This record gives sequence, C-alpha cells and structure tokens, in this order.
Amino acid sequence: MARTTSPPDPTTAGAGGSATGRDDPGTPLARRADAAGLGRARAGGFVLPGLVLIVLFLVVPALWTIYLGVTNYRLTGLAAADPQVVGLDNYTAALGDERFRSSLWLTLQFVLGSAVIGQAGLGFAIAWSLRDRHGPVRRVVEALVLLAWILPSSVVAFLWIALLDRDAGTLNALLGTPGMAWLLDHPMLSVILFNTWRGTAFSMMLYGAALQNVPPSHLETARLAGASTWQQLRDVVFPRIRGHVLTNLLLISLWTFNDFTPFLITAGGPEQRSEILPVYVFKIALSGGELGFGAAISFLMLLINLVIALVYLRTLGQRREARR
Amino acid sequence: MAAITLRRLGKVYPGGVRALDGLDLSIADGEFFALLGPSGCGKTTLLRTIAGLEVATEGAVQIGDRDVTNLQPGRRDVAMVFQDYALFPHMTVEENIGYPLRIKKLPRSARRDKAAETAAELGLTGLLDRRPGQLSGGQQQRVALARAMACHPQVFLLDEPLSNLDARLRLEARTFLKRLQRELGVTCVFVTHDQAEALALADRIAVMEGGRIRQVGTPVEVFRRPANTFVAGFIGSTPMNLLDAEVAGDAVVVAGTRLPLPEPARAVVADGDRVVYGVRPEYLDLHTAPLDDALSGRVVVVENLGSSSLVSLDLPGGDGVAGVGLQVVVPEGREPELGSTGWVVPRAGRSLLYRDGELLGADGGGVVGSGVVGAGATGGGVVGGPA
Amino acid sequence: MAAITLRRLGKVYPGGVRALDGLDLSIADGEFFALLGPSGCGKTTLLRTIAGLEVATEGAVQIGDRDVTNLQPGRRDVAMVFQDYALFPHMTVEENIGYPLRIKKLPRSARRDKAAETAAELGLTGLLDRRPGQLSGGQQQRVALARAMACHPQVFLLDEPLSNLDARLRLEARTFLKRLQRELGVTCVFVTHDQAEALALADRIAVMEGGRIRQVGTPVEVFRRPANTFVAGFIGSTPMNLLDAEVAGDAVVVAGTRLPLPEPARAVVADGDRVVYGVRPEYLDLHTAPLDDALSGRVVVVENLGSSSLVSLDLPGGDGVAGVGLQVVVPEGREPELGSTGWVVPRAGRSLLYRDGELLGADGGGVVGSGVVGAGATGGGVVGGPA
Amino acid sequence: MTAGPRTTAGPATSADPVPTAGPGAALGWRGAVVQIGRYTFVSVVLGFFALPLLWLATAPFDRTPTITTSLPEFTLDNFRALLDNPYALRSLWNSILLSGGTAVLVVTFAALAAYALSRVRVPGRDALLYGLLLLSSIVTGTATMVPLYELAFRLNLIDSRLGVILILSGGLLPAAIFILKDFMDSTPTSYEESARVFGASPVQIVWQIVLPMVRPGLATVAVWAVANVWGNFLVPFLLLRNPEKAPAAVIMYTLYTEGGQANLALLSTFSLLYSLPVVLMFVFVSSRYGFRFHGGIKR
Amino acid sequence: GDSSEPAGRDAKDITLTITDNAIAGGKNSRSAEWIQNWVIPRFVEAQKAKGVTAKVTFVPSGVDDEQYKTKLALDLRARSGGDVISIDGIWVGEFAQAGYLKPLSEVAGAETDSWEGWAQIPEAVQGLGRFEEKRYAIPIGTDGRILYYNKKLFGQAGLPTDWQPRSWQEILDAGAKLKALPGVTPIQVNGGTAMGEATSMQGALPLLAGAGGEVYANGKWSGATGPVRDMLDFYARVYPAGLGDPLLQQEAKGRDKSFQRFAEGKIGILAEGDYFWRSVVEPKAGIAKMADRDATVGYALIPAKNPGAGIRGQDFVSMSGGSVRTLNPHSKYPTQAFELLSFMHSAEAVKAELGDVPRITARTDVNNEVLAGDPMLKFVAEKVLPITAARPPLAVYPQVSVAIQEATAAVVGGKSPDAVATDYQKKLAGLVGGADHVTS
Ligand SMILES: Nc1ncnc2c1ncn2[C@@H]1O[C@H](COP(=O)(O)OP(=O)(O)OP(=O)(O)O)[C@@H](O)[C@H]1O
Ligand SMILES: Nc1ncnc2c1ncn2[C@@H]1O[C@H](COP(=O)(O)OP(=O)(O)OP(=O)(O)O)[C@@H](O)[C@H]1O
Ligand SMILES: [Mg+2]
Ligand SMILES: [Mg+2]
Repeated sequence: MARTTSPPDPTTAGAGGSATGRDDPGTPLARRADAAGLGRARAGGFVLPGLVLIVLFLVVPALWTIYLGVTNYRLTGLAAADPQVVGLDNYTAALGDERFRSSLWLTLQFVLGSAVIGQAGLGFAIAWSLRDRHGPVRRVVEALVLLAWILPSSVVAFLWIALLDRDAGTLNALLGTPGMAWLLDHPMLSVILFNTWRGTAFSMMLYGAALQNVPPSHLETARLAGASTWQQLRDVVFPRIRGHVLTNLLLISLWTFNDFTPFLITAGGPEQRSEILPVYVFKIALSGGELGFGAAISFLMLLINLVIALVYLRTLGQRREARR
Repeated sequence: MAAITLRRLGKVYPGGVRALDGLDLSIADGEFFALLGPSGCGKTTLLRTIAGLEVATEGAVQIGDRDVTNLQPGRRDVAMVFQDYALFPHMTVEENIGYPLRIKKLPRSARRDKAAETAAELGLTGLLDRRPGQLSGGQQQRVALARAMACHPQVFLLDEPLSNLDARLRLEARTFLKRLQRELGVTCVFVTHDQAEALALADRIAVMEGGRIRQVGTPVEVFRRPANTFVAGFIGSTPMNLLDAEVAGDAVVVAGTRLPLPEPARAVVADGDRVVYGVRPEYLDLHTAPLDDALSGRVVVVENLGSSSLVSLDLPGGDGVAGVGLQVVVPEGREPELGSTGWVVPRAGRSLLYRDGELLGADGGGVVGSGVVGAGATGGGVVGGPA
Repeated sequence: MAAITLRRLGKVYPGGVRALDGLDLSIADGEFFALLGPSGCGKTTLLRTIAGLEVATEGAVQIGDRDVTNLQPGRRDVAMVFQDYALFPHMTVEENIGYPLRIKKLPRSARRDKAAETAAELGLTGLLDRRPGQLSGGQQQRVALARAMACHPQVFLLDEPLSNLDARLRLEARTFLKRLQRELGVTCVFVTHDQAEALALADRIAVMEGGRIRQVGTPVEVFRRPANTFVAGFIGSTPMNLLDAEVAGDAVVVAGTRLPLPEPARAVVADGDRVVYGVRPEYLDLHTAPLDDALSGRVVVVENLGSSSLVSLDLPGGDGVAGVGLQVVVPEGREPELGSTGWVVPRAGRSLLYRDGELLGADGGGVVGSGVVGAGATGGGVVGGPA
Repeated sequence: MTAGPRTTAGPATSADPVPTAGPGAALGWRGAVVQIGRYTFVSVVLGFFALPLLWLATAPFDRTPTITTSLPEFTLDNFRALLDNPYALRSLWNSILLSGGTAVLVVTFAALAAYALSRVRVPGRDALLYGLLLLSSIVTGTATMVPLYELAFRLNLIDSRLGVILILSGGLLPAAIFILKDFMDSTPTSYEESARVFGASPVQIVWQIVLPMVRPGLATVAVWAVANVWGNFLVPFLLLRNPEKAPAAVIMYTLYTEGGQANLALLSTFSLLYSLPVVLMFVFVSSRYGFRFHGGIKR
Repeated sequence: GDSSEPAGRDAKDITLTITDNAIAGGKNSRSAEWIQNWVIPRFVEAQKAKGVTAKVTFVPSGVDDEQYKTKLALDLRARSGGDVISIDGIWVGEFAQAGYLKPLSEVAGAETDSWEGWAQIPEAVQGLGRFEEKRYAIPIGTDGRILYYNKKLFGQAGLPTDWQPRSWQEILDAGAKLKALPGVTPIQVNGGTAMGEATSMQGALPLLAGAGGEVYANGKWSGATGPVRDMLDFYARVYPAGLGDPLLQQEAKGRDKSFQRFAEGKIGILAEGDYFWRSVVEPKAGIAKMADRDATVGYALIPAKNPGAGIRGQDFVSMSGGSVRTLNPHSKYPTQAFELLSFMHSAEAVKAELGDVPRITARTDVNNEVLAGDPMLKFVAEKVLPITAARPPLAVYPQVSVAIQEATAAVVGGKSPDAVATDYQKKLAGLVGGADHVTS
C-alpha cells in the first residue's frame, strides 16, 4: 500500500499531522473537534458580525454612559456647554437621595411581584395546567397570553388605563366597585398586575418547553408512591427544570428591572408611589435633563442587576457539580 | 401479594386510538407474567391502566379482592419500574430508595434503615451515597427495583426494565430478576417486546396485537404451539417459517414437496384445502445431499449464532411461482457453503398447520389461551381474552 | 471500495480520557467488519476517527492507498450511518437521500433520479415525499442507509445502526444489511455492543476493551477460542463458564472434580498451576443421573430459550470454598426440575484453559489475534493489537 | 380466536355486570375536584388576559371613544379620519421595514454567533454572555441617548433607517444569542457530523442543516425582535429626521394635541392598526413554525 | 462665523430647513400645512425674484415637547439641525446657556434689530424670546390663564352666571355652593405631579403670582416664603376640604379626564389656558366637544389672594408662555434664514397661519384684526395679557417646576402646607446649587 502523504518511517506514523499532538493532549490541534468542523478561526468569523454590532452599538455607548455618570453633564443649560467631572458625587448623591432609595425599593417590589411571582409563577402555572392539553383551549389561552406580549407598549398602556379606570373602567364594572381608583389607591399592585399580564408569555413558553423535559415516568413514579401535586412539583419537577428556572428568572428579572412601560400607565405616581427606577431615570434624564446623574443611576442599576444575577446563579446554579 | 383480574378492559385515548380492546385476563397471585407484543400493541397502556396511570374507558381492574378501577395510583398498592428507571437525578441512591417512604411520611431514620436493608438485598450497599448519574445501567436498574420493593407492594409492574441495558448486562439482569421474583414471591407483570426475554423469564405470557390478546400460555405453549400465525411469527429468536401449502391426502404439499400432514390437524382439513405450513428453523434438519420428500433450495445467507448458524435458503417457487425463503438452524460444524443447495426435512411432530391465520387442531378447537397454569405459577384462574 | 489500515492509532480526549490506545488494525477491501465491546470501550471513537470526525492524537489512518489522517471527513470518501440515523427532519426522504449529491453540486434532476433509484433498491419507493418523522424505525434506518449509499463511498461506517429498532425488526434488518453489503461488496465497519449481531453479520470481529483490541478474528474463532477471559465472557449469547481450577497431572481439577486437560494447553502447564477452566454452556451436557468425573450441583434457575433452556446450577465449593455458578444449555424436553441435582460433563475438545486471563495454548503462544482472514474477507494483513 | 363472537363492544351489550368506567366516574371525586380546579384556573387566566383587550376591540369603532370600554356607537369615521393622515399608513410600512430589517439582522447574526459559541469552546464564554446581557439592559435606558446619538452622528447614520436598525440590533443581540444558544445546545451534533462526512462545508452545514432545524427558535427570536422594535420610540425618533421614514411608534405621538392630550378617536383606531401587523405576523409564524423555547443553562 | 459679516450672505443657491413640532394630520397640523403650502412656495418665489434659488424643506415632528426638546438639543449640540427652529419660549435660556443658541444679531447681523415686526409685538410678549436682555427669537404667539366656569351649574347653585371673583375666598365660596350639586366637582385647579407642567402653569404659578410671589426673582428662587405658603394653603383649602377631587390630580390621565368632566358638566370651576377654549371644548373639532360652549362656558380673570395682593400690586393675575422661532447659530445662510424667519412673522404670514381659527398671536396688528370675532380670545388679549407673567427661562426651571408640583401633590394628599413648604425649600436648595440661591 503506497503512502502518499505520510513519511515512510513507520515509527513516526502520523507525524505528518500530529507531531505536535503526540502524547500531549493539552496542545490545541490545528482543527478542533467540533461537530461541524468549524475550528476556532471560523467560529470567530461567525461571531464577528454580531460582536462588531454589539461592541459598536452596545459596549461603546454603555462605556460612554458610565463615563457620563462621573460628570455633571446636562442636556441644556450651562452644564451642557461645559460638563465637569465630578467624580463619585452623582453616586453619593443618588445613594443619599431618599427618592432613589424608595425608587429602588419599589423596583425590587416590582421585580419580585411582577417578574418572580407574577410572570414566572403564572407562566409556570399556565404551562403546568396546559402541559397535556392540545385542543383549542390551549391555543386560545396561548394566543391571548402571547398577544399581551407582542402588542406595542403604548397600546397596552391605554388598554390598562381603560381597564382600571376609576369611573367607568371595565374592571370596576365587572367587580361592581364603581369609583375604585385602582391606579391611585394601589399603584404598585396595578403595575405589578399589568406587568404580569404583559410578560407572562415568555415564562409560559419557556416553562412549557421545560416541562417537556420532565420525563413523565418520573412524575408517575411519584404518583405511584402517592405523592400529591405539590410533592410532585417539589421532588420531581423543580429539580429537573432548575436550569430553566434560572434562565427564566434571570431574563425576566433583568427585563422587568429595566422596564419603563409602567410610566405610561401611572407616570410614576401618585406621589412617586409607583416610580420605579427606569421611570426615575427617565424623569431625571429626559424631563430634568440631568444626563450625568441619570447615567450614574443607570450604572447603579446595572450593578444591582449584577447582584440579582449573582444571587440567582448562587441559589439556583449550585449543586451542579454534585450531580455530575 | 395479590392476583390481578381484568374484565372487559378497554382504553380509548382522547385522539380516538383504541389502545385496549375489551381485554379479559387473570394473573395469578405470585405469578411472573409477561406482556409481549410488537410496538404499539398496547402493552404499556395495559400496564399503566393496571397501575392507575391511565383511566380505563370501560371495564374493571381488580387487584386482590379490591376493585381498583377508580382508585388513584397511589392507593393501589402497586409499584412500577419504568423503562428509563425514572430515578430522580438530584437524589442519592438512598434518597431514591426511600422516596416512597418519605411520601408515606416515615421518619428519616426509618427510611434510612429500610433503604439500607433493601439495598443490601440487591447488592447496592456502598452505592447509597451516589447519585444515579454515577451508576452503571445495571446498578441503576437495581436501584429502581429497590425503590419499588421498599414499600412492599402487592404487585410489581415492570415496563421493559431491561431494554436500556447493553446486551451483556441484559442477560445478567434477566437471571437476577427471575431469582428475585422467585424469592419475594410477589405478583409481577412485565412488559417486553423481546420474545427471548419473555420466554426466559415468564411463568406465563400474553401475546398482544392491536390492543387484544392473541394468546395466553406458558412459554412452552406459545413457543411450540402458537395459536396463530401472528404469534408464530413473533415468538422464537428466529421467526417460524410459514409456507403456503395445500393439503393432498395425508400429506401437505409445500413448494412442490410432499410433507407429512401434522397429526392434530388431520381431522379438520380436507383434500385440496389451502393452508399455511409452519415449522420453526430449529425443528428443521439440513442435509447437503439430496433426499426424498425434502424441501430443497439454494443457500443465500449464513448467519453465525454462536454454537449454531442460521441458514437462509431460497426455495424455488413450485409451479413457476416466485421463490420463497426458508430459514434453518444448523448446529456448529454443519454450515453449508454459500450458494450450494440444501435439502431440508422437518422433524416429526413439530410442524403446524394454519388456516386463515389460526392454528388448526389446537386443543379446545379455536379458543385462545389455556386453563393450564404455567410451571412456576402457584394457582389462580386464567381466562383467555376473546380475540 | 478500499481497505482500511490503522497504525498505532491513539486518541486522547481533551479531558484526558484515553479512548484509543495505540491501535493497529487492517480491514480488508470488501470486508464486513464488526467492532464489538462493552459500553465506553472506544468503539464509537474508533469509528469516528476513521471517519475524520475525531482527530487522532497519534498514529495514522489509511483508506485505500491514501493516508487520510489529516484529511477533512468530507474528503475521505466514507459514509457513516449514525445510531440515531441523523436524518434531517426538515427534508423529505428524497432530499435526505439526495443530500450528499447536493453537496457534490449535482443538478436537481440528477439528484432526484439517483434518490429514486437508491430508494427503489432499498424498498423505499412511495416514501420519497415523507419526512423522517413520518417513518417507522426500520424505514428510517433504510433511508439512512440509502443516503449513505447514494454517494457510492469507498467505506461504510455504521454506528450501532440496529440498536434503535425493536427486537423483531432488528432481526429482519440484520439479514437485510448482510445481503446488501454482500451485493454492494463495499468495505463496511460496523459498531455494536451486541455479540449476537456481530457474530451473525461480520466477516471478522474486533473485540475491544478500554481502548484496545483484545482479539480480532472470524466469528467462529472468537466464539470457539476466545483469546482471553474478557472475550470469553463477552462473546456468546450466554457467557462462557469460567471456573477456577488447578492442574493435576493430565487432568484439571474444577470444584473437586477431575476433568480432562484440554489438548492445546497440555504443553504449557505444569502440575499444580492455578488456571481458569472455560467452557461454554452450549458445550456442556447435563445428566440427571449421577456420573463419574462430572461436575454436579443443584438446579437453581431454568430459563426457556425457545428450543432449548438455560439451566443454572450452584456447584458446591470444593474444599469448603463458597459455591460457584455453572450454566448449561439443555435441549428441549430435557429440562431438569428446579432444586434437583444435575451432573454436567464437558464435550470433548471444547474446553479451554486460561492463565492470567490469557488463553493457554493458543496458536502463537499467547499472542492475541490471528493472521487468518475470515471466510468472507478477500485479503489484507491483520495485526492484533497488543493486549 | 377471531372466530369467536365479539361481545366486547361496550358495557351496554355485555351480559356481565361489569362496572362501567365512564370518563367522569373514572376519576373519582378527588380527580373531579382537581379537574374543576384546573378548568376554573384556565377560565380565570382567559379572563385576565382577554379583559384588557376589550378596549382595543370597541374604541376604534366608537363615535366618541372615551378612556372607558363601552358598547360603541358604531362608526368607521375614525378609520377614515386616520387614512387622511398622510403619515399613518406609511408609518406602518416604516415600522415593518425597521422591525423586519432588525429581525433579519438579529436573527442572522445571533444564529451565527450562537452556533459558534454553542459548538466551539471559548474560555469565558458564559461570563461574556452574561456581561453583554447586563450591558444591553442599560443601553435600552434613556441615559444612553446622548452617546447613541453622537455615535450615530459621527457614523453619519442620522436620518438613516440603517442606523436605527444597527443600533437596535446591537441592543437586542445579546439576549437573542442567549436564547438561540440554548436552542443550538439542544440539537444533537450527529446531524452536523453526518453532513460533514458527506463533505459539506461549515457554511453549508449551518445554512442547510442547523438553521432549518432551529427554525422554531429563529421564529421565536424574530417575533421577539420585531415586537421590541415595533414598540420602540426613542431610537427612531432621535435618529430619523424625515417624517416619511418615521415608524408607527413615533407617529402615534402625533395623535396627541398641542396640549399633550390624546385624541382618543384617532389614537384607538391607530392602536388597532398598529397592533394588527404584529398580530398577523404572530399568527403566521406560530401556525407555520410553532413557538418553542429551549432554555435552561446546561453545564 | 463673524457676527458683523455673516457667511453666505451673497449666495445665489441656498438651502434652508424649517423645524417645528408640528405635523400634517397630527399635532399642530395647521402650522405644518401653512409652512408647507404657504410659507415655502412664497418665500422661494420671493427669493427667485431676487435671483436666488432657494430650496426650503420642512422637517415636521409630532411628539411630546420634552422629546422634541431633547432631539433639538442633541441636534444643536452636534451643530446640525434646521435653520429656522421653533421652540417653546421657556427653553430659550437653557439653550442659550448651553451655547446651542446665539442672539439673533450675532447670527444674522445687526439688521435683525431693525425688523419692522418688533414694533408690533408688545414688550411683555417679546420677553418670551429674550434672555439676559438679548433677542434670541421671535415670539409666535402667547396665551393666558383664566378661570372657566359652567354657567348652567352656577345657575343651579344659585350663583351669578356672570361671575368675576375678586379674591380667593370668593372662589372658595362659590365652590362651597357648587358642592351642594350632586355629582359635581366644584373646583378643579391642577395640582400634583401627574398633571406635569399643567400644574405649574394653570395652578401653582398663577396662585403664587396672586399671593404676590414669583418663583424666581432677582437671581434667587423662592423657598418657603409667605406667597409660597399662601399658594399651598389654597390647595389645602380646596382639596382636603372636599371642594376638589384629589384623585383627579393623581391620575396619569387626570387632565384628560378633567376636560371630559367639564364638558360633561361635572366640574364647576376650572383653571386653564385659552387652549382649553380653542381646542378642547371647541364645538366642532375639540377633543372634548361642547356643542353649547358659547352659551355654557363662562370665563373670568384669576383674582389675586385679595385685591391688590398680586404681583406688582395687581388685582388679577395670569401666566403666559408661548412658542418662539429662532435661528440655528450654525446655519450656513444666516442672513437668508433670518429673511425666512421674518417673513414667517410678517402680518400677512401670521394671518395666513391662523386661517379661520383665531388665536392670540404675538402681533398686535394681527390680533386686533382676527380676534374681533371671538370675544373670549379678545378678552384674553385685552384683559389678560397686560397683567400676565412668565416663567424663568433657566435650565433648572423644569426641575423646580417638578418640585413645586410635588409640593402641591403633598398638600392635595393632605399634608400641612407649612411642613410641605419647608420640605420644598430644602429640595429647592439641592436643585439650584445651595441655600444661597434661595429666599425664604
Ligand atoms: N397518550 C396517548 N395518546 C394517544 N394515543 C396513545 C397514547 N399513548 C399511546 N397511544 C397509542 O396507543 C397504542 C398503544 O400504545 P402503547 O404505548 O400501549 O404501546 P406499546 O405496546 O407499549 O408499544 P411500545 O413497545 O412501542 O412501547 C399505540 O397505537 C399508541 O400510538
Ligand atoms: N467528546 C468526548 N470527550 C471526552 N471523553 C469522551 C468523549 N467521547 C467519548 N469519551 C470517552 O471515551 C471513551 C470511549 O467512548 P466511546 O463513545 O468511543 O465508547 P463506545 O465504545 O462507543 O461506547 P458505547 O457503547 O456506550 O457507545 C469513554 O470513556 C467516553 O467516556
Ligand atoms: Mg411501551
Ligand atoms: Mg458508541
């Protein structure tokens, strides 16, 4: 058998391509074994276009914003002509500002209430109760839930104002509570309900997919042992979809934390009782024109998001090594 | 420990699939019973209906002397082992085994003792702190068994428990399972699509097709006298040869060759009847020299079965009809050359005749199943389902 | 069509797992070659390294007379059928079969013709417009084969192509595959963990363990004279009985019984050597009456194998040692009673002796493998890997 | 055997007093309670999600719409009035262009990147993704508008649809990659390997095999991207000059009066028109590809 | 450019852009159409007569003022944007401070001061376009704040249908009588943050002026001064006392709803600008049409707390604002841009812009002509404008305004005016850079 490419010495068979790789598993080979034979270089090429866009239109403005956060930059007025670097003044001002702190507290309520409990909870409940349904009921429910998700926010804001209106809102008409000022007496509850309504679709779809990963046999084993629904959820379902729960909570918390839509319904009011951080920033940056201060608060929000993400990763991401 | 009685059991899935079609079946107390059949025949559905995981749309299920048709699965006192074992990946072996007891609200220490005890019985001591992911397939299967055993159910239900094991492990697990069941003496219903497994393990076998039972009997019965061509083709590590034939006097003509008419069928056939002649490859003898009254054909494939070989021959079609295949098992050292001609003679008393797919001259004249309880069974009435 | 030669092939995965450990192997042109071994032994890795999906960390792969070690998979002129068939779910059967040709830039009409032709060969006509999801397992397998065939590769690589089929279909597909390979005459490497499949299909078998080849040979060779206890335990539908023994003159003492010393081993053992006595259950005869020089024990399990039964006996330990198990295959009608005592005599010339796990008295004195090319192979040097 | 008379058609024809297991009875009372609970829950969910949508169904057809939902005094005048607005219909088309363009860009780039990240191990990949995800959340805020504007100005992207598309894509990409990577992770590699053995190039593999297989994922991300762009006001407003290019989100504001008060007749009508395309897209995509999510961080 | 000799003065080929927060078919539709169909063709023609080829484009817009402002600020900061720009007069100061705008004379030369129109614009109205005594822009129009009342309700409550209160107490007294009518909210004076700037313009600032105070005077901001306390006290006497609907002040769409309610005859007295008359309750095209507007809606001057207690010792007060048009300092053709600007403010052009819908313009000559047919607007032009006041045109004003709104919200919510005033002062100090800038 004639060899065409490798050297004749049989003791160094394969030297043509793998001399560097011999007995040295750590050395990267020219081609890395991945399914499509992509290799690092080509993989880089695949990532590049997206990365360029991200760096240019995401990272650069983000860094710029972080820089603005240490200045007293304003959109108009004297500070616009000649912004000064004020160091961490904005940050100390924000942290010392009662309005910021109450806003943060409201935001946390908003995230906990509408994202964690509302969207994730309701989304899971819907996915769970529809898990083995395939009829028109399922399609109608899913379509409505998804409709709430895809309609533009400026439109849905009007819908909710119409729903919760004090004088002739649909809700009051239904509940027989004329004059009940939902948006004024319970502003946070209202925007929490609103955001639950608006964003449940994502969780529903995610959990719908996740529940398909729970082998029916596991649930049935628990049922045969006599486990109640709650016990099944706790012992079988949750451990199985832990990763999905993590993704879900991470994304929806992030999105909810930065969601500005409640502004369109309550405008942060009454008396800032629903002024969550994005609304606060909007008022500071756009109405007040204090861009430097707004940027600083944005960066604080980023840090808080980071903390939330880390908390999630800690509590939900652990025990992974143990399972392997 | 309890007998299981199914009466007119039917299950129609919401989509309209009739997965069980009016089944009648009795499984004796302490019996090792196999449900065998091709994919989609309703084996799993039947097992799950016994477990209560599916709700019967008609008929009744009785376990021991309780009618459990409308009982929740958790209250039927059955344990089930699933094909994928359904071990909870986030729990240790000990927690897995103790899980049913946890649901029954036993204290932690009692659970631990019970788990350790059950694990010891199944040779799992030392693995108690591992998680399922750290176990081999065979070990996983035993943990699943241990979990099922831990709560001492009346009935064990097993859905293809061996099919996820690799070929070698499967054999070991099979012997192990049989021993275990014998020792526990618990009623055991076992689903498989592998006839070898059913033959090797079961006291009795129900062969199913399309939601109905086609034959119930001991392994020997279903192997030697399949009640119909369906069972004949399904049972046996190599399927039975089923050849078109015609009755001619006291002989039957197969592919132009006259073979003796099987004894039990003699009374029910007439001259000129078109029948199917069935004979297992194991019950054929292959000769390399010409022989009278032997089927002869060309050797096309020889497959090594270990200490024997499976030889496929092409029989020339009689009267210009297209040829048919015939399979013969030959012992070691007697393999013919590929392409050579072989002469095949059926062993006496091992051939069967079928007409319209049903065995001719079966005991009881056409009723599937038998009242005879298999060798290992300890009693209980057996009712064959009307096909 | 081409031979495959592997030289000192090694593969270390990034994590440090040494999946292939300096393999030498030649597969002849046109041979149907099986890679057999337990899970994790490196079968898939070897196949994928031949295909080029894994990059060998050392050694060379040659296909025909080209060194392909560093070639992209697409340029090696091989086709591979994956265990899950990897049929593209979004393409019809026709598009799936035509896909390799699409890559080769054949015009659409040519692709369609070729797909139709290949489909016809495999009995898939009429399914061309379906999608894989609408096919049964057996049909899917044939589509995967058709796709692999469509581009007329030099070598076929099959990774457990039958393991997703149910027991009955598997038998049919097996025979079908063997016929097809014979007709195409293409070199075919076939991975399986099922020894029965390997025995039935292959011209030659390589039995692997832990990244090395433990024996290469024809089915008959590996079945009759397993080169080591690993192969002995792995091959055969029932594993070989391996019993501790001691050489005593021209006999070997097993569980207190003197049995004749196997002929080929005679020259290489000395009196008092501790060895392992190996004999297949198929090569043992069971008697129900006492017999001289026979192993005797209590019958504990009887498993029906169809036309025969597998009997497990517990031999009492010789000299107060714990008992050992022995398995015997008995023909139909000769099954002993459970709990009775049986006497077992090995058939002459069928017993083997192992020392340190290696066969004693094998040709070449302990070197695994053999230069003999199996019945169906047409040539090519065979080098057994050092065990 | 089959020859035997069939008496199994149902309990009615059966001679034996076999207990009937009707679907309702079969569940037992506990099952019934569970079932009732489940239906109640589904009905409540239906109500909850349907209620707010009522206004959108009635107000556009009302002669004098108010903020409250009521049976309309039916009229189509509002639609006629809206059609007189020179920008209304065009803005919908602009929205389609912007969201379509962004969706295409996001889906393409995210798919490529997600695929590469899913298949090739890059150190620090997860940290990078999380970091970008976090950054993307501040970029959507108002505080970034100055940097975004100046960036666009320097890149000469003012009054350019492309600029809007690029900026929006940059913000959406991290989450899109995040979602798509989960899809890619859960597709078996054997498909790609199979194609590779046939000699397909990586680009062919991605184009012919991978993308079609993760189509539900692409559809999901596309719908998500479209919905996001569809509702975005700030970026197109800041960057576009020519009202002929303005998307519906911007034109919606023109329906407010000089005093900042909404003209409800036009606004509700426009809301309906404004919602229709996304709804139609959603119906099309979901019937064609279905919505499917993968998810969960697997490691 | 050199202020004495602007660039491009002799160009024969010019392009100019007009930017306005107006758009055809939407917000300020009339202005948009006027620019497109009247101003541009005529201006181009006039230039042609001079031998100059002019290309004038209009960049319409139709968004919230805040957003429009943001966009303009970004444009001007980047030295781009339209040549002739229309902005709210209140922004002049902050834009000038930021360097986005320059005095007209600096942009287009000294001849800007000799434009004929200045003589037609009252000094008070010219103030809208002035900052630090320099002319930055030409005012377009202005408005005034008055009290509207429902004559029918007044009749039912036994109040004179021809009503003019002389003090705050008289308003409250009327409210007390109206309170007897079922389902009627007696008084609606905007308060709270939800109303935004409407609270300041229609509520807090006129009241402050009525109490003799100004939000910014002599370089200092008014903290917890007496007038501020009086202003807050008025809110306390209206809302917690049940003369007004406090919830209406909190709802995000509260102002919308107050319009609706007034139109439905459910509000007795409403403080609003003339916009309300022109665009809200206007019988044909208003957003809360009142078919019988002319018969039902009465209007009165806003009284000082007591006669003579208002700013400048006035008996009655008001607040005014209005849009202005200015030049982009980076215009390539500043001279021609000013030509365009002054052309847009010629009497003829202003009349054309109004068409048949009267409103108060900056030009006296036009007002005299067009307001004759609308007694209400004539009333505003003649009685209100002379007594009106303006907001401080400073960058920090919007934030101060928010602080005022918050203070009113607190009072509406039931807090004591004194405590609120103290809080307000503290907050104000933070906003304007220390207590030095605040009077107390
Ligand atoms: N949940 C279900 N809904 C509708 N039809 C079903 C359902 N489960 C099973 N079926 C159908 O009922 C029939 C019997 O299914 P079953 O699972 O009992 O078969 P099986 O004998 O266990 O097959 P296998 O060997 O493949 O497991 C099949 O035709 C199947 O398609
Ligand atoms: N991508 C990989 N990275 C690291 N180790 C691997 C990888 N793939 C396989 N291995 C390891 O290499 C060894 C050989 O694996 P391989 O898949 O070749 O076994 P196999 O014989 O095909 O087993 P099976 O019968 O289970 O398919 C195993 O120990 C396996 O864990
Ligand atoms: Mg099944
Ligand atoms: Mg493998």
